[in-house]
Amino acid sequence: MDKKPRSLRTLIAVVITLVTLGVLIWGMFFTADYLVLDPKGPVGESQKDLIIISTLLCCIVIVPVLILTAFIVWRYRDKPNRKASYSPNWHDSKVLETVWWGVPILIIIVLAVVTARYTYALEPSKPIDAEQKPVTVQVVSLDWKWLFLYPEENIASVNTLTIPKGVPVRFEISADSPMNSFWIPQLGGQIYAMSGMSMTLYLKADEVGKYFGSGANFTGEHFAQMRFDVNAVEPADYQKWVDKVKGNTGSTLTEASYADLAKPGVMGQTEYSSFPEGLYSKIAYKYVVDGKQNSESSEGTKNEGMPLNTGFGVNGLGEAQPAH
Amino acid sequence: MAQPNTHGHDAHESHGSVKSYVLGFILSIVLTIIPLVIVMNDLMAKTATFIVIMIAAVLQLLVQLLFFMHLRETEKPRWNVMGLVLGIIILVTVVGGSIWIMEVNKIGY
Amino acid sequence: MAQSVAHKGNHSADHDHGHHDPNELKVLGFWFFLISDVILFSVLFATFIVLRHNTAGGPDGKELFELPGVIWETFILLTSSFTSGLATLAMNRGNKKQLIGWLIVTAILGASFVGLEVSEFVKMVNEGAGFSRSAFLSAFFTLVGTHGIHVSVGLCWMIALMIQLGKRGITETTKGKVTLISLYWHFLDVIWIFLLTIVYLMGVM
Amino acid sequence: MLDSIKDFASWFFVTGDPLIYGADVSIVIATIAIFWALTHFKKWGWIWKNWLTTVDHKKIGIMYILAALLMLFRGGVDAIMMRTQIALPGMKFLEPEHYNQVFTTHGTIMILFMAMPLMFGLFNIIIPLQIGARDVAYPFLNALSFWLFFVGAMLFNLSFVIGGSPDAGWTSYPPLSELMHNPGVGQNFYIWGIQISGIGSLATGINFMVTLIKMRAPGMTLMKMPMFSWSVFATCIIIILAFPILTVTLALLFLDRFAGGHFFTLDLGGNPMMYINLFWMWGHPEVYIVVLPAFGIFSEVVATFSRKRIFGYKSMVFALLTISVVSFFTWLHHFFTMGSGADINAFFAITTMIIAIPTGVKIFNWLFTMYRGRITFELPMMWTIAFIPCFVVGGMTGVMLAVAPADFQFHNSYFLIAHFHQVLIGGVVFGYFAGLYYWWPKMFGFILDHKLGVWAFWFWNIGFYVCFMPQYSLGLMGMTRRVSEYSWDTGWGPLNFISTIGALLMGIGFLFQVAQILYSTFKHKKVGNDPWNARTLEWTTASPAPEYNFAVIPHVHSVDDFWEAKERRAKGIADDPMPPIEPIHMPKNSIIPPIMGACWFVAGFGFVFEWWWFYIPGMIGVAICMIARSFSYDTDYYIPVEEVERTEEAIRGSV
Ligand code: HEA
Ligand code: HEA
Ligand SMILES: [Cu+2]
Repeated sequence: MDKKPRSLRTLIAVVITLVTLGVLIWGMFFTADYLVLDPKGPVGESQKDLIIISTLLCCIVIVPVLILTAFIVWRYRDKPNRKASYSPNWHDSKVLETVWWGVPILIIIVLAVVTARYTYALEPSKPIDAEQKPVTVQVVSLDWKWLFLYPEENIASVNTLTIPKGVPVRFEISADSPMNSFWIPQLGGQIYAMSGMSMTLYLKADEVGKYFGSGANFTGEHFAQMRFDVNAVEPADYQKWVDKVKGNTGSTLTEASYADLAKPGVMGQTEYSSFPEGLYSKIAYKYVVDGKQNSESSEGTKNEGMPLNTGFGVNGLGEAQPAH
Repeated sequence: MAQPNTHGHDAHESHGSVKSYVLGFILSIVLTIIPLVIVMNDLMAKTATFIVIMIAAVLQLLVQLLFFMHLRETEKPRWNVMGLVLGIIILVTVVGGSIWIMEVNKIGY
Repeated sequence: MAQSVAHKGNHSADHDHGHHDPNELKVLGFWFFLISDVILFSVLFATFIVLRHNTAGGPDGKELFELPGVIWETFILLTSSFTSGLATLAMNRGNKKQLIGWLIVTAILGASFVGLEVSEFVKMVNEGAGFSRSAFLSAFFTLVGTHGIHVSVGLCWMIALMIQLGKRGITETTKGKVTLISLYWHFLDVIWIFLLTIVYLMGVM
Repeated sequence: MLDSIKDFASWFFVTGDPLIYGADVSIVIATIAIFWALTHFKKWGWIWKNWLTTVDHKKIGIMYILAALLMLFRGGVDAIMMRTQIALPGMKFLEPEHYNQVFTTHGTIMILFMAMPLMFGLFNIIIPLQIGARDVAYPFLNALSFWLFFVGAMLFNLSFVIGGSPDAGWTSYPPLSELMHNPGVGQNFYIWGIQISGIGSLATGINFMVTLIKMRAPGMTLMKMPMFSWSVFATCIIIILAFPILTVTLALLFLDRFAGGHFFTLDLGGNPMMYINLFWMWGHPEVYIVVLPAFGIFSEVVATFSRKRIFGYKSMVFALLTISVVSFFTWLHHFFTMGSGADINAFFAITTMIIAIPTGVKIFNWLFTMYRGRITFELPMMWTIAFIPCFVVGGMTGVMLAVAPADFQFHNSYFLIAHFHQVLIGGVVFGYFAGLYYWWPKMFGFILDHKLGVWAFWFWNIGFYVCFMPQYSLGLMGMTRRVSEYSWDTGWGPLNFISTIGALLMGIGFLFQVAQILYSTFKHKKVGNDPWNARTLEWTTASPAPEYNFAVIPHVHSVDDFWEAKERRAKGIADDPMPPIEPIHMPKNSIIPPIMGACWFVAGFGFVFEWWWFYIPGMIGVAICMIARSFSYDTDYYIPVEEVERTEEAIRGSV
């Protein structure tokens, strides 16, 4: 670009502006709350490690490429009497070609191995090692709210999820609305919530706290309202909370009030002291007409005899949970 | 590439003879009857039947390609053959991949 | 200014810089089209295979398919593939009458294939096994129906071609067109074989 | 009666939003203005003869590019509307419903109606010239493809003012896109807009494939084909094999909505996952469809402006072909979180990463083309240089997404949004800009103003990083895509605000480009055949090229044939004597493509509203056009030698 001499004053002005802007932007970037990089549970922890490992591995080539780009563009720019050499017909080098086929291949091999390992280790349906028996929470994505059912306690809540700290939680996830994705960044990665099937996701919170949770897959008009709070509390407090919700017998979730709840609309947080037996599987398998067509696919699978019209068998319904 | 414009393009058009067509026809009839007989009379176990009828279908494909569609007789770089091979690879990917992904999902969690 | 050449094929001293002969060009393009059609059918097959057990309490293939009709359709189509081959042979010999004759035979066979298929569809629908009954049936009708539509389009094309052959005789241009349609016809035959195998035979297995 | 008309009108026309009334009014005014201008200046005959019915690849290319730039504007306005809405927490600029429509149309338009036609425009203008051909293999089909694209795009855009826009995202996943959750016509507009133009894209793919295989100038063996041609070759492979997948997927979705099918419904056995599976079988190859030609452009530009042969030609070709094939084996990376199990996730994670290898090879080859070169910073080269860091970083975040368990944390977050804008803008948009600047003189005979171009360049580039870098952070902060609002306590406000500023900067960059085009059009400096001192055949003919491209078909001896001819000339070696000019065989204009396009439009419109009295006549019209074409034998003509000589004379005289 043009190289007109600038007066000192403009220069100073520019520098000051840049510095201010830089500080401002720095402030914005570095004071931000990077939930994904601040995990509070083993799953999120491993995923964060993996993110860091993969970033570093990629950087092994990416950073040199960036530097090389800057260097080459600078050095070989056309200018009168430059010193850099010019060889217009040099277009082939076995050594170089080998290097840049080889190095990325090596990195990708390493990355592939790491990825495969973690993929098996972090398989969402794999239980988390822990002394305690996991708590089960059934999650249903509704049109623009989240319903949480606690089958062991027979209580339920909307848009707020309470879990005991240090105890693995087994989420069973389904939907009575378009496909969503259930995501609590600080505890670990997401999984789709789909009508007609039930997904299993194990997470665990290692610290007491209030975490951000949200739907991650677009479900229509008020998708933006599909956020929920996750309260990880001491196990004793968890029990207290359960008793409190149970005690509040004024608010029960019935078939009728579920039907209302399932209607499209936005709402705040609520808790229910009880919910109808088998509600979750009724929701997850709402569209099943009969189980005939599944007879074939269930041979020898975990989902023995589980009728499901989509052909997607599922284990781990409240009622028929095979031992893990 | 640049071939002179001679008038007769016979070189690549008059392929096939009555004989080859009749042969192809007979082969294709036979290859159709075999699976029909096997399936209608329950001659084999399920997997075996599946394998045999798929093989018959693929052979039938080759018969049609070679005897009727004259796959071998086109001019030198056989673009259509290359395309077809690639197409079949993608076909297998589409069908196989869908089955793989959707079946495993079926087992689910 | 520019003079028009109506029949390129008849134009003996072809001034084109001719590293390509138009028919050869068309055949290659048509092959690529057929390859894309292979992919099109592969998606339909994949969908059918994935959804084939999802009968939602409705009838499945075992209950619905009646092989005799399908066998007839198969042999009719196989034969028509053969006769369309004979048509190209006649064309290469320059025998216009035979060419049109074999094309007519092919078209009649094709039409009876479509007729049989349609009557089968009608019967299924009357039995309450329509397109909207279940995912399996949606996939079935779409897969088989797409093939049927291909055959029907081929028929219209063939008729248009017979008219052109009648009017213009065997020229370079019409020759090219006959070559294409016979390729198309053999291709449909191949697709049908896989339909027979995967939809019907495996359906009744 | 009157009431029912009113009811109908308020359903048929989109109402209730000042933005839409504004659009309505401007569409009507623009249409009237165009008609008035054409009538006033007596240009109807001219536009009909020279543009609407043309089968000349160069003109078709220009029409593609015009339409694409228009769509870039439309998609860009959408982007700016979105960014305004989410600039701050609690903004009340767009209703959620409206926001959803805007990101859906933004994504769809940018990929299918901006990137694709811009790409086809460049194919059209350059490929025949670059391989020394008179036209594409099937000029008629080429015109038809254009019109199919055009009516598809128009149909899609019509949804803005009539009937309502689609709002299920550019991916349009069922069951959200099924009747059950989406009863309006918007989704039908999506299906038919894409479907019609998709058929055109498939035809273009076949057309250029055959063109490249069969129409190369004598002597140009495959391994002497310029890199851009190779990239188009690789792209066409993907188009031919991937577009039918889209066609079927959309057709099945439509059957669900229109005919009560149960492919992807929740009830009666449908399986929405199957749609997702099929969509990405096309969708993933699609992103490589749009980026490969950009790679081709970079190869041409880098060699030209480094004054140096392209480095590692063979491995460039090999990399292109590898990418095009491997791109078919990675689709599941878009739904790692669907729970397919560890085997499947691991498999697709690895196939996805493999693509990084050939892509990296291309990057290195470009770098080493510049190495020991003599780089001049003309506009095409500036965009190319800007592309490298941008794409490399975007590609790196792509590889990070490919790490399946990590993707559980990235999926559907702004991290993903940042990734794909970085490759789409850094790769595709920068690439096509480079191509436009590079070949603009070949299209119009003048160069675009440098100074304004530099301004545009810096606004775009700075704007880009300001806009999309914060989005990586936002993703890590838990912000998911497609949210129309958020509250203060999320802490996403400041970075979103910065991001919006970046979007506006890019908008200003775009305005500079508009200014640049207008300015250069009116103040143009005519240039000769070869303004950049370039290397390939398209630069041997006039700018703009005459309708027959080459008076005499060139003979090719090497990859950089023209460059070497120039070197020989510099050494004083005389060219081979020109063979005599012969009459040139050309295709005739045809009115069938635009008419058939119009019939498709009518049919598509009918299908959208499910009005049989619209779609049946429309489809009959399509059939009639096809028959008419089959029966027309008078489709070509010869340009006599004298006329060619006269034209050549005039060209020489004018330079
Ligand atoms: C032009 C478009 C384009 C391009 C080129 C790419 C390129 C790549 N993309 Fe991207 N992608 C999109 C467009 C594109 N993508 C879009 C639009 C979406 C989202 C759609 C939606 O959901 O709406 C998406 C989404 C997407 C996902 C899904 C994420 C999710 O939904 O959760 C993934 C996951 O694997 C992914 C990966 C990749 C990879 C690995 C590449 C690779 O090809 C990149 C390769 C390049 C490099 C790596 C840089 C150069 C290489 C080197 C210098 C060599 C050495 C490097 C290493 C060894 C690391 N992309
Ligand atoms: C080639 C493809 C392409 C291109 C070029 C762009 C360009 C841009 N995109 Fe987009 N984008 C997509 C493809 C693309 N995008 C896709 C596929 C999606 C996913 C959609 C989905 O989720 O379904 C998406 C989604 C998407 C989102 C996420 C929305 C969400 O999930 O909620 C955002 C948000 O910032 C965004 C921003 C931008 C911006 C700021 C630009 C800028 O580069 C635009 C630059 C601006 C201009 C060129 C405009 C010029 C106009 C003017 C100067 C006029 C000014 C007028 C007014 C102010 C009224 N895009
Ligand atoms: Cu992808």
